[in-house]
Amino acid sequence: MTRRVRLLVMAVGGTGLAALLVAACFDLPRFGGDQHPYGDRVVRASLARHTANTIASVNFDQRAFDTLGEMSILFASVLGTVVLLRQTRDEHRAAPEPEQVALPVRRYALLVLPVAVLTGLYVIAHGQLSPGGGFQGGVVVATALHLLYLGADYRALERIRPVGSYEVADALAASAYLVLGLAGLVAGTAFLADFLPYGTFNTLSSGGTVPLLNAAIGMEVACAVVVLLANFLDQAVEIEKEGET
Amino acid sequence: MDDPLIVVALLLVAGSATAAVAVRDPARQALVLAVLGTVLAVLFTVLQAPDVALSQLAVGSALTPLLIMLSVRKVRRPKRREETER
Amino acid sequence: MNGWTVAATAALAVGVGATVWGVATGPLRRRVVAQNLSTSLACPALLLLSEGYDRPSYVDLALLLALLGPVGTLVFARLLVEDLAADPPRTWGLTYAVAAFGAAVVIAVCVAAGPSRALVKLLVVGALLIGGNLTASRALSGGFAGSRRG
Amino acid sequence: MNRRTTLLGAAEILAWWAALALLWLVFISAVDALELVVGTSAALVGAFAAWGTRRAVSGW
Repeated sequence: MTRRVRLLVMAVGGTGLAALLVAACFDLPRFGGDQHPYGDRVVRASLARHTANTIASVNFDQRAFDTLGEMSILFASVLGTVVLLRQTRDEHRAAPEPEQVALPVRRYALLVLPVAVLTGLYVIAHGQLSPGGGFQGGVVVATALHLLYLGADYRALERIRPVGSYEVADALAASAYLVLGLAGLVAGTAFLADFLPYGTFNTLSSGGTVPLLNAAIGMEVACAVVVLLANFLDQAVEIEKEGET
Repeated sequence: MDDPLIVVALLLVAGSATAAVAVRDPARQALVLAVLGTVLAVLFTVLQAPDVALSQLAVGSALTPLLIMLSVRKVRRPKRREETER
Repeated sequence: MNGWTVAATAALAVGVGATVWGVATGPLRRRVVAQNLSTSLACPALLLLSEGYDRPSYVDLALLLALLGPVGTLVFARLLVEDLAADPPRTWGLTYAVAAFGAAVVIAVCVAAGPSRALVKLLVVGALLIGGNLTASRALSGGFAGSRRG
Repeated sequence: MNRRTTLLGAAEILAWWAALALLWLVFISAVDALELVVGTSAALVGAFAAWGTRRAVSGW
């Protein structure tokens, strides 16, 4: 298998793929027209299941299997970061020193942190009603925790953020999403199907499993981002090579 | 139709994206990326995609800059250490 | 293109456009101020859009930007403290002007929204926006003087 | 942790809880029973976060 033969095989495969893609593009509906076959079906399905936010219905109900893939991609990437950014044998951990931060900045951080946590939870909880959802709300909650690092110092953040329990919570949330999917099987419908009662439209309990999957994703994203930032912060602030003091 | 709004948003995104490429220093690039994130969120809002805009806001305004700046600090630290008296 | 979207277009074109130019060129102190002002101008624009499109759910976008925008600027203020120590940014005039613009937009949208819970929500967004803007510029001009190891 | 600090801590958590629950009421568009339940529990989480951060900053 010389290089040239490998290139030839790649060229044949590539042209086949290109031909199929071009053929598929010609059958797509016209851009900018008023006739949207996919959009109409999605909106009809999401309204049938009393989910006000169509995107949340697509994410967590009609294509929940793709969201399972997205979640495991995030989980695997954070896992990769934990492995790569671990403290190697020739590195030592220097305790972070307390920092002097201007009083207004510290007071702002301590005031806005709970508000940001509440806003994140609000965005997660109303994922299927208004724009938002598990992913966005999870990131907001995780960023809110790090206001403490910005407002005070890394020592304070490490006190209230035990990384171990966040890793466990990350794994728990990921498996919660799976268990919710399996519950669909147990209930006699399909994997990740929306088997719960759909509730009344535009209320918090509408959409069957959509809010529950939203909550699972929200917790998973929040914990994953906290673990991700923990490893970045450890490397940037604490861990040093042997040579450095 | 609100075409002028869409045109302005697209021009802003084009401008900040080119700036993000043109700026070479990582720290300054992180600043331009933060502004690019905000402007992209405005473009998604103008194109009536609030969920995408919310995702861009949540990630692009505080998380991405923090990740980039921490990496820049980690990479630049040994060099900076010789300059200071440590 | 009702009045609100025209105002939003103007705010975006003039305000955010200037910040994009400010963040791409010039000394570091001007770039960090431009980044801070970009979020403090984009948030009122989002409020104007939510009123112009008559979609109250877009206020969540402005709420999130008012909350996380200043956090992004705090990140830069915190991690660029050595580079900014040389000549800290001193543009209080511009910051106050942008804060005043934000307040004007919030008041205008509140008047349009009428007395209701949405009005209180807009006031919360306004408070977060102006408080965040001023705190972030305070942090930029020497808020983290003491911290050396980041 | 003598009685006085626990009392102060509890009062602080209650204050934050009430404030954040009020904020939740401001955020939501329609008020119904489930919203109130979810709101108060989210506000409790926020209150504990606030209490934890204040203690972490002031140093145990």
